Amino acid sequence: MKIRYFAWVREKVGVEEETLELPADVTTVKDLIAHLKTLDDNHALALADEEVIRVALDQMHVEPHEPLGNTQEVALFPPMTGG
Amino acid sequence: MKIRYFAWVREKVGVEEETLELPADVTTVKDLIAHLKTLDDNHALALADEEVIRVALDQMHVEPHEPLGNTQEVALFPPMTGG
Amino acid sequence: MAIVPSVRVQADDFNPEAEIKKLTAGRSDVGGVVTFTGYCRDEGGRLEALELEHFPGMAEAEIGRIAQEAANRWPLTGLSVIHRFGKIRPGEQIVFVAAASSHRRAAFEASDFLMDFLKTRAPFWKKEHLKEGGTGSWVEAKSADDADAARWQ
Amino acid sequence: MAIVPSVRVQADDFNPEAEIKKLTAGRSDVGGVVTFTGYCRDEGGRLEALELEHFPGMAEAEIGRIAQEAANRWPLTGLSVIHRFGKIRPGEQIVFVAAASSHRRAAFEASDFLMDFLKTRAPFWKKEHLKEGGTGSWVEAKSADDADAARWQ
Repeated sequence: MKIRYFAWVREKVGVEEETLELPADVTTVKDLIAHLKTLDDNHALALADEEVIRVALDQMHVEPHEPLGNTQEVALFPPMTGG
Repeated sequence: MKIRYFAWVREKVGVEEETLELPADVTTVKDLIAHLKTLDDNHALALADEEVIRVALDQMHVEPHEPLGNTQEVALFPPMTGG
Repeated sequence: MAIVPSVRVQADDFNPEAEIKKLTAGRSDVGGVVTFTGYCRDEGGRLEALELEHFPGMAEAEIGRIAQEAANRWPLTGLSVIHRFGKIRPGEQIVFVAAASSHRRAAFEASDFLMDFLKTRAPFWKKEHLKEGGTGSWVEAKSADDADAARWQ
Repeated sequence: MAIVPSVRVQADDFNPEAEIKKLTAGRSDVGGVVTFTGYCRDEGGRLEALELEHFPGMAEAEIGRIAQEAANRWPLTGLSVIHRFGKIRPGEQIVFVAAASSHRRAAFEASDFLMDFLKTRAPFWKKEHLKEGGTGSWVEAKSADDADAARWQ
């Protein structure tokens, strides 16, 4: 699965995107974030405050309980500040 | 006192403005309208529906109970439809 | 301190872009500008033109009072109002409001407020000129406009 | 039937007047156009520029969804949204919304709604470049923006 990061999440993780094989028990957005935090210190730091992390599955905003299903691309980012 | 009329009030009265000597007992806007209605049929028709007549004293909107005081110019007109 | 609004009552057309520029040129403290431009509609093809009668002097004074109230009520960096009079054809501009602020909500609310009170307090009256049948009737005031204005009290 | 909004996400600057013209040219059924233009402020002289990062593809798609919701909710005759990305200096334009309608309240509400949801749902992030001290921090989301967006539910 392709994972993309934006803004300070991207800066803290240290990469713009990465493609990962996920364990079979990672089925929801919440599972995914928990899994990413185990990868290394950068991921753990970037995703430490789960409350503020926003998630899009295939370019649609979703809540953390959402199942990953057939998602091709997950994006993780801070609250948006456009406009 | 100078009286000015606008829009359909002007059309019905038949003049844009007129200068009138007012009887001493005409002291409020309401008195003035009642007095104007006695002048002729045109005035009576133009001011028949007092509920819709709007009044400005020296270019300030006022309510019918307002005293005329030292007013130089009274304007009578229908509800406004600008904007 | 509240800014001093710009108010113009004129027969000539106007250029919204030029008005926006006046509120923003050379400034870096403006966060947002909200504009409202009102146009003459043809009312389903019925209308040849609107004739806008106004009360010269009072029109400027009353719009000035409404604009100053908006400037006192919201933290604006600039406020412009233009209202035309005379014969205006379908598709042409009638009225313009622009409110600038460092806060977007202030700019939205001030321009919305201004339009509601222009409709109900500025001394202008619209008469219809019809395509068929010459001069039509005076446009009637809408109770919806009074209701809109009452929202701000 | 709801109109199809125009949505553009671009690095280039834009011209509000040209956008308004697209919504009104050759038409006589438009009663009013409300625009909002958002500018980069210098934050009291601190700021050299804002760097706007965005999620290409999703930015267009999400703004399109918000705009379509506005078009379904209010009787609009036209709706345009432009959002810039990249480095933007104080005084420059960042974002633009224009809503046209035969009803002024619809135009006001639709543009107000659109700005609230652009702020909270469009995938853009602002980073400050400071005059002194190089790259500053990421702009933090404001809870006031969430509160503004919640008004529409």
